[in-house]
Amino acid sequence: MEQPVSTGAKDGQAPLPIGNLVFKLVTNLFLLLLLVLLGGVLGAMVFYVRWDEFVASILDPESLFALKLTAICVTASTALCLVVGIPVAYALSRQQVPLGIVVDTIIDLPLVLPQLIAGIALLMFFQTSLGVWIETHIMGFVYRTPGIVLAIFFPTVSLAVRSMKAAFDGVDRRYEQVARTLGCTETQAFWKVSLPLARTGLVAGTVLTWAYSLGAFGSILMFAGATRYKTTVVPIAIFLNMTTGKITAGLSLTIVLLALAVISLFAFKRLGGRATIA
Amino acid sequence: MEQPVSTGAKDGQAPLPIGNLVFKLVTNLFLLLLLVLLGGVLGAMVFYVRWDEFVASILDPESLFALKLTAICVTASTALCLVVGIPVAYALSRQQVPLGIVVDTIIDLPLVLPQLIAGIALLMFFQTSLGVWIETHIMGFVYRTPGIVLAIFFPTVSLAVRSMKAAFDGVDRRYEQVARTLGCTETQAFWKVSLPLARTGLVAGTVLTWAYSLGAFGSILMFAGATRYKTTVVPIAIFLNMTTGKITAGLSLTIVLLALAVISLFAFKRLGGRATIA
Amino acid sequence: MIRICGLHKRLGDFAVRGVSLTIAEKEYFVLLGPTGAGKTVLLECVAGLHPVDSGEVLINGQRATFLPPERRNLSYVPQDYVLFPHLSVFENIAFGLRLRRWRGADIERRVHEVAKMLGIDHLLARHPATLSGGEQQRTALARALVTGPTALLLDEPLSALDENTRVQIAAELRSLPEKFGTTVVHVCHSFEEALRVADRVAVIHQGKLVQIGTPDDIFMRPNCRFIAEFMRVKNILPVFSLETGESVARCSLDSSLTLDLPLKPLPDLPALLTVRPENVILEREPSSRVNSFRATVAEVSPLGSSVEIRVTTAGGVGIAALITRQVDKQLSLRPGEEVWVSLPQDALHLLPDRDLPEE
Amino acid sequence: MIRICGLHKRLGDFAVRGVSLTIAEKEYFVLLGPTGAGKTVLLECVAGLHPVDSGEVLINGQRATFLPPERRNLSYVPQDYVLFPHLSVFENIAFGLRLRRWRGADIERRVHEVAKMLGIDHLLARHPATLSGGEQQRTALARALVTGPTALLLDEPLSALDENTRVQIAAELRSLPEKFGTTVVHVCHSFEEALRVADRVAVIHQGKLVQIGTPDDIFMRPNCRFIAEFMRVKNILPVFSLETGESVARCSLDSSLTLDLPLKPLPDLPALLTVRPENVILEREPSSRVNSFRATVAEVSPLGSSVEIRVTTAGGVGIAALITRQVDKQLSLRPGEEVWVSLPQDALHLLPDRDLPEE
Repeated sequence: MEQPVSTGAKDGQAPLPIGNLVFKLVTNLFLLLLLVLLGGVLGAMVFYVRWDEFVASILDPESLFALKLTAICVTASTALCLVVGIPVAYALSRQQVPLGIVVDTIIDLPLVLPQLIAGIALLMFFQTSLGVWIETHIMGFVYRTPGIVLAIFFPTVSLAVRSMKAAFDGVDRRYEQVARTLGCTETQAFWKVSLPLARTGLVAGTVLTWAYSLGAFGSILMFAGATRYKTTVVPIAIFLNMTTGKITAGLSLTIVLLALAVISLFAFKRLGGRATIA
Repeated sequence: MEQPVSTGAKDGQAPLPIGNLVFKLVTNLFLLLLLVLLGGVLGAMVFYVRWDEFVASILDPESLFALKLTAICVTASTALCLVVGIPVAYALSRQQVPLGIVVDTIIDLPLVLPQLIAGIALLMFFQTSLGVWIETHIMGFVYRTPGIVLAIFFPTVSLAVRSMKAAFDGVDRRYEQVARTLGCTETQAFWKVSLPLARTGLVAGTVLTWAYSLGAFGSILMFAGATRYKTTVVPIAIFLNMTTGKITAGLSLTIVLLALAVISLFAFKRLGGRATIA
Repeated sequence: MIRICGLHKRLGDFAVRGVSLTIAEKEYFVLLGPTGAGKTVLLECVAGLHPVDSGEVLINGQRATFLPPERRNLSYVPQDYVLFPHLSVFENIAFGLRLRRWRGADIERRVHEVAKMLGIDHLLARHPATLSGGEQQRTALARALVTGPTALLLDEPLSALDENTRVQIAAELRSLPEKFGTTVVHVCHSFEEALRVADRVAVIHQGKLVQIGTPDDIFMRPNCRFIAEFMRVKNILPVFSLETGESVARCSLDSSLTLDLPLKPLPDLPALLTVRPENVILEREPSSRVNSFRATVAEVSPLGSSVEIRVTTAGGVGIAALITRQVDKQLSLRPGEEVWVSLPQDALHLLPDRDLPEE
Repeated sequence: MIRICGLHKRLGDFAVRGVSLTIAEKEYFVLLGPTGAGKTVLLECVAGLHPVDSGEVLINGQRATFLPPERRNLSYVPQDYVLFPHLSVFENIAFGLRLRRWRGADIERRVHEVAKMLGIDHLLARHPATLSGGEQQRTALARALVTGPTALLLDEPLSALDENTRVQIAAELRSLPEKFGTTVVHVCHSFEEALRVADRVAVIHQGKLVQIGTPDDIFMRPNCRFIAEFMRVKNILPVFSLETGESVARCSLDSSLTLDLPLKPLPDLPALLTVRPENVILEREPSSRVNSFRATVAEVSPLGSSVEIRVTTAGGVGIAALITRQVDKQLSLRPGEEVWVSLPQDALHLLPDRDLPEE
């Protein structure tokens, strides 16, 4: 049997061993580095534009149009995400879906794919005979406002489903089971128990979905195009401004988007929201 | 006190009440609808291009260049994500970070922001005096290959951190605590216990990061530009092809990206990977 | 009355394999078994929370096998109560009444009535998160009882409570059939808990019904080795020979040790003799008791309020006795010393030597 | 030897508030307390897993307060063992030796030696996931013991085991100090478990040390109401008056009931008299015992292997007695009947009437 390890710290004032200190330092250094990189590079943007320039840029009719169009399209898309997302999230949370891994892969695909591809896929679809039929008989999408909503909805709905599924996952099934034995039908258990208990999580998910919708760019670029005063939601307007040399106007709108994203993401986290890809 | 509810099912062959059936049907109908929308619209793309056209398009020197450049840049970015992601994920998983919600918001920001903005932020940063100094004294980034790697890394590292943090979160702290009492320093506990136990999750996270890197578009477009035979990674090549009317070439590369994304996402899920924004 | 016929259900790692039993009206019925025995699955199948694989469930004579839970009129109280956190105690209790579209005044009256009977009428305005464990359990019981269910299904109702509250709630549970006129089906894994509350007990093991009977049946007259061990009968002794005498039956454990038993139908050999350690009498001097013999003390282990003494007979049979500290102090036995052991006739029980009853 | 001086530590909802105690070499020391008492936090502070808020930890006379866990040479075994799932049983046990850069042959020899002493040498090639609970616990003990630690820190080592394995492992734990020459610090919440294994017990409540002593001290001579209740002394009776006689002390519970006690220093009033229910003797006829008096049976509750009888004296003092089923059958007491109660002198204990000892 060995002797108790004598630590050379006979005065009892043992310092934290250097090795442990170094390890902590290194991991936290990387963390700090990443925060400086992300926070610094993004945060610095606020300083590239003077306040009066910023105000003037935002009050420009083109910018105002972009902001108004974005507000309308993003809100419409988010509403659509809620309508589709809540029942889908509940179904995924509460049942064993056959071929679950395939279903999950399809649902999460738009989160991993470039939005560009979502836009191309939509564009191509509306050139098939089914697509053309929908265009002529139901509603015009390509290069139109409903097309923007669809182009936002398509890559965003996955995030809505994931964050709302997390909200329902957070509600123990047994609340519903007890409600059932007390006399609830499945529908009543959903409305009286699951929905109220998941509420905060659903609100957080809506905020996240809304914030993510603001950033849709590739899909709109491809499916709705970049036509001034027609499809210029904020990201498209930024793209047009930057590529045509109107840097101040582009940066001003960028700052608006950045601020909205920061606020929404912070709110999402404060509300205890979660979104898990798994 | 009430009588036991008599159910009108006196022969004992009570059907599942209609209400419960309808509820199940509705939620699953929405699920089916979403799967058809996402799977159908994305999957249909495989049918727009004939096999011989596809092969010819891919073997075109421009496409081959794009694939090669993408392979190099995405691998470099993923490697960088691993180097930064593992220590950061470990630090976030194992310590109480002061102002945690702020740190978390900064780290997740690139996931919510349009990649466009990441690219603009990088572009603007390299026009500051610090950026110019880096350009001239360390390495040239803007409109160059290292710039592509940076433009991929910037919006991707968040996903790497999130998926790897989930991997470390899955390893109970007490494995490390026991290892410490058995004689491990913090560093040894990391290498001998945490890392081997988190391995599968880290591999899954790497696969997801790699797949997400493939899709970087907005940031490259802004920061590295769309210059033929210079910055044409696959998404940029797709964009150029589609906007210059080379639809078949664009679709062929799109199909490659789609296939890689599906395979990677499926592998991520099979490995039991997770990535949680919370 | 609840009747379960040949019920089969597999659910993950747990399974119920062909259980049949009948629970009488206003009976306090305990489903007892070790962790993983499948008793909770059985309870949840009765509640209608899972479709059964095969078999039938009858409630008050009507076939309920395919009824959804909301049509069975059975109230289910899970282990940790799952009170609705977004509702007050009052609204939790009123939940079932609102679903039944009772009028507001009637709900008010009925909730207060039940809350009063369970001693929680002062808590009605509170929210569940602010209640103690015992108060939460009483609220869950009130919520379950308020609609006058055919039966109350309780899953481990005492396991989340501290010891003092547990004793108190156990007594309250025991009085429910009488107080509310309801049948109670109570799942638990502790035989002490079962003995304290049950009219009848069914022991479940590996998804099967092993023994059913009164607490005394199970406790004193196990029907197989599993039950004997589960009930912590520490002395489960292989029988060497059995014969029926004139007024007593005689059972030999080895060539030198023969015991008298009351004259009852005897099992076939191989058989086991059981005697609970607390029924074994130890004395310093020989006495006139029946079934008395000499043995050597092998081990003395203090176990808190009692002391376990292990003795060995001349023939090598090991017997455990549980005596109080008081008796231990009087006897002050040490390993190696001699002691007189007697086994009272009515504490002896014979059973077939088998792990579980045959199918 | 481990010495803890004025240790303070707050960790979430748990806290240790100024605990000081000394654990001797090769002692089997139990930290006992209800859930949430802070005993695990205390253990983990000794192991070095959390920095302390204030106070000192000394190991073998050396100040270890700020030493990282790997320099303390204490082995920690958590409640659910946390065996390394990516390593075989052999490699789990060898883990500490490899860190100490032992040679391969020495590791081989030492691992086999320790595994043999714990009876798991046939399992060395297996992976932890394939082991039973008891085998996992033995592997965890082997891994902890193989490096010859100053002390073994066990957090609830029996709580994840089934009852039969628990008894067996408890006996093995008890033998560790002798077999391996190590000090053992064992955290648990069950006083029965503590009594079974401990040389000495420290009872922790709300982060503070309430009483420290041998199992007998704690069990028979609680120093406050909390300990008495925690040890399930059911009879905690307020004392009316106390006086010192010539050969005995006399303690009155009311004007009609006076008891004789051994002559020892008496506490000041207000005081409490405790007597464990299993030490209360009940008889049908008056006897020559001391402290014998008449009472009326109030309640008879069968509790499995024993029966609790509650009686009330003429003056209205309620006393609980715990008797075996055998004795119960002989007495066959029914509520309302008269019974003679005697309280043996050495079962009586006086303590100050306080919830907890003063600071």
